[in-house]
Amino acid sequence: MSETLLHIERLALSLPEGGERLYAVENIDYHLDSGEILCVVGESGSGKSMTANAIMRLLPRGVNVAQGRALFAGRDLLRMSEEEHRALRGRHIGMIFQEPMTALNPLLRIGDQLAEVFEAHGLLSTGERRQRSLALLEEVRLPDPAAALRAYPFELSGGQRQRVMIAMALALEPQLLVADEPTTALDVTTQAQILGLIRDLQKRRGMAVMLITHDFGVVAEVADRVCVMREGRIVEMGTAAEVLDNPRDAYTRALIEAIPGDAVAPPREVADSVPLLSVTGLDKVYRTGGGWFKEKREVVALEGIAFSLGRGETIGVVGESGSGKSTLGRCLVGLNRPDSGEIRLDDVDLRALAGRELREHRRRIQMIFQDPYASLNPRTRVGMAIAQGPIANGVPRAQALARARELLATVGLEGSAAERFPHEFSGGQRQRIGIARALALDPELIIADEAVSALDVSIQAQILALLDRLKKELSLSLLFITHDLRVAAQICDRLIVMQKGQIVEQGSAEQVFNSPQHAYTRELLAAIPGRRRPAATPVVEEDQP
Amino acid sequence: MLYLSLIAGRLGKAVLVLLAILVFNFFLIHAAPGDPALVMAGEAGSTDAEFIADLRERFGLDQPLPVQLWHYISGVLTLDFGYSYRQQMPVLDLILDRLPATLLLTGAAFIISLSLGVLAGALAAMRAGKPSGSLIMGLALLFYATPLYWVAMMSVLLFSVWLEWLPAYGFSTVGANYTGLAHVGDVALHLILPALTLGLFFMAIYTRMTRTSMLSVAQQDFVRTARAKGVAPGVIQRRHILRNALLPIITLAGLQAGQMVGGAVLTETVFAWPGIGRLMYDALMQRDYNLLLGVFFFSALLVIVFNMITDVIYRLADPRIRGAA
Amino acid sequence: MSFWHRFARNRGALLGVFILTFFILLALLAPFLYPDSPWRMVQRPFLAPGEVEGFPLGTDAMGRDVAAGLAHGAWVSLLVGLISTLAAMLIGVPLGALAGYFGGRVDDVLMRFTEFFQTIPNFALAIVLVAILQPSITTIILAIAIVSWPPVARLVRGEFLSLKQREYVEAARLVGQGHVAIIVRQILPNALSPVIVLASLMIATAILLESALSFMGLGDPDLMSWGYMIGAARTVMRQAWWLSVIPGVAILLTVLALNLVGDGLDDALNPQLARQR
Amino acid sequence: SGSSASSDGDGAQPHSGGEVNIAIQPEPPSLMLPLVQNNPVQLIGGNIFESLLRYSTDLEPMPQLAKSWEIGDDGLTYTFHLYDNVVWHDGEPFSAEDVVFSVGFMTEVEPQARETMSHVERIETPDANTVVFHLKQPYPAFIMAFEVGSMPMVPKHIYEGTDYHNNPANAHPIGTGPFEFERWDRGSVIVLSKNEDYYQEGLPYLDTLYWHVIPDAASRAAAYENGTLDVLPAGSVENFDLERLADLPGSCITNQGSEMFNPFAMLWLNNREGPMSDVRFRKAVMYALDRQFANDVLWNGLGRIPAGPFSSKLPEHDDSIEAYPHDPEQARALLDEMGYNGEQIRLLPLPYGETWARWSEAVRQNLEDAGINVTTEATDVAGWNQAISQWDYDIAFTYLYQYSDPSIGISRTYNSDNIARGSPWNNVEGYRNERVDELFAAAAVEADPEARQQLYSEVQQILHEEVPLAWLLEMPQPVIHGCDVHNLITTGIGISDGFKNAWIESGD
Ligand SMILES: Nc1ncnc2c1ncn2[C@@H]1O[C@H](COP(=O)(O)OP(=O)(O)OP(=O)(O)O)[C@@H](O)[C@H]1O
Ligand SMILES: Nc1ncnc2c1ncn2[C@@H]1O[C@H](COP(=O)(O)OP(=O)(O)OP(=O)(O)O)[C@@H](O)[C@H]1O
Ligand SMILES: [Mg+2]
Ligand SMILES: [Mg+2]
Repeated sequence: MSETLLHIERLALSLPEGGERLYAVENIDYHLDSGEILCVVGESGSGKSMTANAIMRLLPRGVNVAQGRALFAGRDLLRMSEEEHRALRGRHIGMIFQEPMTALNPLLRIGDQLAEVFEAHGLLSTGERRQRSLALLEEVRLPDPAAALRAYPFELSGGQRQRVMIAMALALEPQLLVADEPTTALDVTTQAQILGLIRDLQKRRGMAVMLITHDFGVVAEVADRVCVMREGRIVEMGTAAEVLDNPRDAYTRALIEAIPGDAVAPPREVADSVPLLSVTGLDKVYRTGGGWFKEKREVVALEGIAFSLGRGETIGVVGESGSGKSTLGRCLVGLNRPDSGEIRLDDVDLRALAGRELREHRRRIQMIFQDPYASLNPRTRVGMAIAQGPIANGVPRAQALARARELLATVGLEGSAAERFPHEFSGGQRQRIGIARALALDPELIIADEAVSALDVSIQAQILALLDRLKKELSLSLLFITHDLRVAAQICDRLIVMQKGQIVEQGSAEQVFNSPQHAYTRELLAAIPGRRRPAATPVVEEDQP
Repeated sequence: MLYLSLIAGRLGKAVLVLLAILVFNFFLIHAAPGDPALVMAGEAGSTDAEFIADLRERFGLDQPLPVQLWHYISGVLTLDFGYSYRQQMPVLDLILDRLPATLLLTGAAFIISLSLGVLAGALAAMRAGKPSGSLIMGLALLFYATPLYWVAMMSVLLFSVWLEWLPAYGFSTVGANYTGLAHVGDVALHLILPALTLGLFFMAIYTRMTRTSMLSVAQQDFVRTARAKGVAPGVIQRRHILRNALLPIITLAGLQAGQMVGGAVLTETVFAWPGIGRLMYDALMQRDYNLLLGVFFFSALLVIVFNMITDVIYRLADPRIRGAA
Repeated sequence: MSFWHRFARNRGALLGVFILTFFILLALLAPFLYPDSPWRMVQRPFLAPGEVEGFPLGTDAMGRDVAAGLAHGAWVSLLVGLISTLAAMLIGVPLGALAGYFGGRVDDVLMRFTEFFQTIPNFALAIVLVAILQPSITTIILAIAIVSWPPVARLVRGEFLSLKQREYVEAARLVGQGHVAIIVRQILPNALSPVIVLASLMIATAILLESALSFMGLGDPDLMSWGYMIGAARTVMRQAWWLSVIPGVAILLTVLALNLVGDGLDDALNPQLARQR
Repeated sequence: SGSSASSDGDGAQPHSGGEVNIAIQPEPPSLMLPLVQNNPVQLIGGNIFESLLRYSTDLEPMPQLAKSWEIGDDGLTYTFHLYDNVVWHDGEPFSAEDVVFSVGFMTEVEPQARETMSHVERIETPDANTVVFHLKQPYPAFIMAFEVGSMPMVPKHIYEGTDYHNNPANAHPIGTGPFEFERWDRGSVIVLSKNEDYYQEGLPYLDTLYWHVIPDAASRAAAYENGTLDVLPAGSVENFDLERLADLPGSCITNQGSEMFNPFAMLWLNNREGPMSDVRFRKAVMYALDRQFANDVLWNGLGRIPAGPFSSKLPEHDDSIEAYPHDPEQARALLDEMGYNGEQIRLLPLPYGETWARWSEAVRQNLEDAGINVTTEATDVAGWNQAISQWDYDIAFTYLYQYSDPSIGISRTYNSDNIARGSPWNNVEGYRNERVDELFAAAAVEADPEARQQLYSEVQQILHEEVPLAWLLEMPQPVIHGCDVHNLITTGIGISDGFKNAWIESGD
């Protein structure tokens, strides 16, 4: 089985002038055998995608091959003519891209885009192409494949699109499949299906798979061999068991340590029995369209939501994509208006307030946003971004700016950071800035909507630790929205599980994890990747703060 | 069905907008100094004040403005656009007489500019960074920056006076009395210069837009997908990039097709093209209120119609919007 | 990489800046280079460029110095271009911003209003306005501004529609910033780059529009502009081609320069290029 | 080429057939000459309509519908004998009744005719082909009143008892002229075709006239140049283009045919207000103007600089009057003397194309050189008419037809009883001088030529001294045409008299 299919030798890719480093990747050496799954892991920006792109000859403008070879079945992919390479692409090497939402042409039907693979290589007749396409869609288990052929990409969900991408990559049964984070955008249940599918096909067809991911759960689940990258270099490489259980490199160890485990935080005593926030009967229906040519569409995002949150308590809200988690958070901070229900902060009904009073109380609840890139204005200096809140609430400018520096220090950034623009920070640093901004108004409750899901594991861990510390120091309450159950397990006292706008289960974290009551909760838990690999668990447990 | 309800809805709004435009324009042009009676008297070269007063009375210009407005609007509501003071003919007849020429001219210019512009823009995008690509963009800039009437004058000089290939002006050969195909050919020959002149500026705009749009679409993920599938570069340009790049151009084109009617004033003047652009200019200069309002009404109507057509085309071109409908 | 660095790397944009600077200097120095009125009839009419010393660009149909006209005309043409564009921005940006930011009924009303101006063919509207208000530099600028703001409003509205959904805008709302602060501090700076590119194009269109108005006899009769020169030269094009070509080339170069600068700005302000990590 | 070859005696024989293409601008509002008398209508209308007389380039009356006429010795009766075989274009016979009706028609619709006919006591028609006008007192200019533009004949059988302005026949005018209305493609062309039943044997020669509507002067020039057009009436092309077009091979230019109209360019000076109310200022304006430059540069040297208010083409012109020379020094001295304090003077150009625009620029420069501060107020035609008729101007360009007699074309500009707001063609400068009023009134009805001349000479001297307005130029009316078009201009109204005698050499 182990016939070397792809051999990468001393590959170096140069970055354009003024980049953060000279080479995107340097000295990359590895091989990939038929029928094997190689997982490439590493922090963001370490050059995982670039390596894949080099093989596909899809490097962005300005990034060039500086040296090295990539031998595919003995021929150098990097130096053959464009025509020769094009003949390989799609036919012998397939690729699945990171972002399923945009990787399909919005104006062409799925069927046409699938058929194009055959057309590009001059294979089959029109009718046969159609049939093959249909068969492929069946193979990736798309519900109602015949309809899907006629659909446009926007008519499919993210998971369905990703499956179309996979079908496309597999259409000509390539010998090598390059999959660049094929599941990042998907929720756990869908992710599990897709991974299963890839592994299944790989086994059946004996193809080689290069799977790029930053999720160690995924690695644990599917990898034969693992390649760990950092800052453009390979720091460690070996079989999955070797790397995961016995990491040799310090960085690998750090990565693995940072994986949140299944372990549940010990229940804490909530001293204050009077809840800080209590929500009853919250409903929210989104009504879109209407008007001259749009049909009205209604989405029930929240229905009869009721829970309460004590002082200093952390509640996790979990549930699949679209279950209403964000809507709940947004209703609480007032970014959305619920249709009915009550939101009480101490004894004040927030929904009954208006104007000055409302603003006075609203600043007691602040929010940390999901995307550290999008939630900071690219043209506002960081210090100002933090100070804007207090200034808007009447604090003198100089004083607000001084406080902003202190807050930056609190979240572990130097005071000089205040003078810089957001793009001069890394993702983790930006998320800290977002936290500082939320703290600037001295809130009592912070709502964190997927605050760590965009970050890679090592940074995720840092932020979680920071939140934990702040929560204790400032006796904050926290509503933590996430779709990553393991993250939730790590820091939450209690969990709320949502499905289709309703709370299907709530209870202490321990209770929900260890004896889930609702079928849906069980389904969610079962879908967590890597859960069934016992070896990883001890490593993680040691690491609990 | 959907299109019908869409169009019906748009029509409802359009009627309101049109009425508002009429009222606005009514006051606008009455704000201009002078009135048709004075202009006509002025042209006659010898008149007395009494004669001018007579004229005003005959035209109903002696009545208070609101009354005149009322008469006008109630006329329009029954599709009576009144009489041209100067030409002593129903406004509707005058406009319908001239409208085909304008539609022909702007239509031809539109098609020329759109097709050539998109073609040139696509070429420029594919050759971006190469000398040929820069050459196309340079030419486009040249067309964009050269005053329209300068191009018009030069082309007349070159093609009509020096080379004698094309007629210098007019809609058809006067006195030739061609019929059938010969007539069509004759008109087509007359159409070439004005349509090219008018189209040139817009062509430059489309060229630029197509190039920008294609270059930005080329960055998108699905193009990368197509390349990964091994699709040939030409097919990628056509099927994936160009198609998506055309969407914003459709919107722009719709807006501009309407605008061309007004932009045709210059071209129609230089080439003595009997269209409504010139009619409008003359009506304005002669303060022929009814006629001017009529022309404004129809050009606004054209803009609205073009926008509606654009909407429908856009809907056909973009399944996402079709789906949303 | 700094904005200027990126801008300066674009050779076309630098050339554009160079040409523009030349014309701006010419405009500013005109009163010193040609202290006499450009309308003064100083030599025999129809002197070809270089025919008589001291008249490098020749004289026009009335024996006026073309070089003096070009210098003084630069001032008027650039002024018309800049001020009318600025005015169009002052109308279009707030309208578009309000429509995009508030959406709903406000948007509906403001967009109807905008459509309203778009349904009257804009060259026609400009002619009517200038004819009504009587031609003068002020009315011409005003008319050009009035006909050119709708695209600005549409563009700004579009930007606002998408930017107001950004998380940093929501964050600003959350910390209690008011509408004005959000519009001005949070959204506007981020919406500006396409607007600036559009503006560079609009300046060019405004110069051309002025010359077209001038051609129609609706220019400011007391001010020498390139548009005026080209319009006046038209009747004598056959006798003296240089009279229309010289100002024509000046307009062409200016428009070219503005476009180059606009493209340069576009690149330099492009967040994708700016956000290279 | 280049020389006048219209009244040709080069031996070529007229022959029938052919077509002529003529430029027309602006597009006439209608062809109903009796109702609308503006320039383009006059240009075309003379082919369709006729009056009793024509006038030679020396302004001698010639037969038209009247084959002969007599004037009583007392100067009170005018008897016209009409051709007896005249029919209207619709076939109805033309008779003396039509003449009487037409006089009534014109006095009703046209102020100038009203003025002229106010001298008439009664009209008699002894028979179908004779008309006799009895005047109240002698009015020597009366014989000049039967030019087609001022007194066209209107078909009584069509217009009697109708609302003249809304008569459907206006769209298809019926006259007695050598050409009939055939077709009008709005915005493009007006077609007239030969009147086969014309009462003068053998006339007209041409089969068809095409009047091309081309709004742009440069395009008209180009169309003439590439042979599409045969005739460019006066004003069709910019003056700057005249020389070039005239110099083309086979191209002729003539300055004849404007004698009857006698266009005369001047500057209205608003006598009521500001510095213009001071005669020294008005004189300073005269000294400041460089009229020679304007004539040479803008009018190709074809015009003539007037000494005073009367065109030198008029017999009544007083040759002893000397023109104000171009003398900026003198102008400045006068301004100093009157104490002109530099206040802004508004200059209103005539919105009739590039020549006038350039002229106003030259005048502004002249005035500024003499130390007068000028701002130009550009307007369109309507705005100009408004400003002039409401007296809202300081200095304004205009031109007026002086016609063939001072009592018709000149006195209206200076008579104080002609001061009335609302018309751009009366005494809009607001000049009042009782003596001038008296002199004009007396001269108009003075039958004795000697006495008449004396009265007119005195008027000219007074006006020359008081400068109620600034006289600019006796304007030329050059017509450019292919030399193969013969007999184009045979009378004092030029092309407006129609193409009755014109013929075209065939074989080109
Ligand atoms: N278009 C580009 N131009 C220049 N440099 C780029 C470009 N894209 C990526 N880089 C740089 O190349 C390096 C490697 O990026 P790459 O996309 O391979 O990272 P990655 O490991 O896939 O990270 P992620 O997990 O975030 O996808 C980074 O330093 C990045 O800044
Ligand atoms: N502005 C909106 N207009 C209409 N529907 C909306 C809007 N925002 C959310 N929805 C719909 O409401 C439902 C709940 O959305 P919400 O964003 O709260 O889900 P979520 O649990 O946060 O999902 P995710 O994990 O993907 O963020 C979804 O079906 C979504 O499509
Ligand atoms: Mg990547
Ligand atoms: Mg969410």
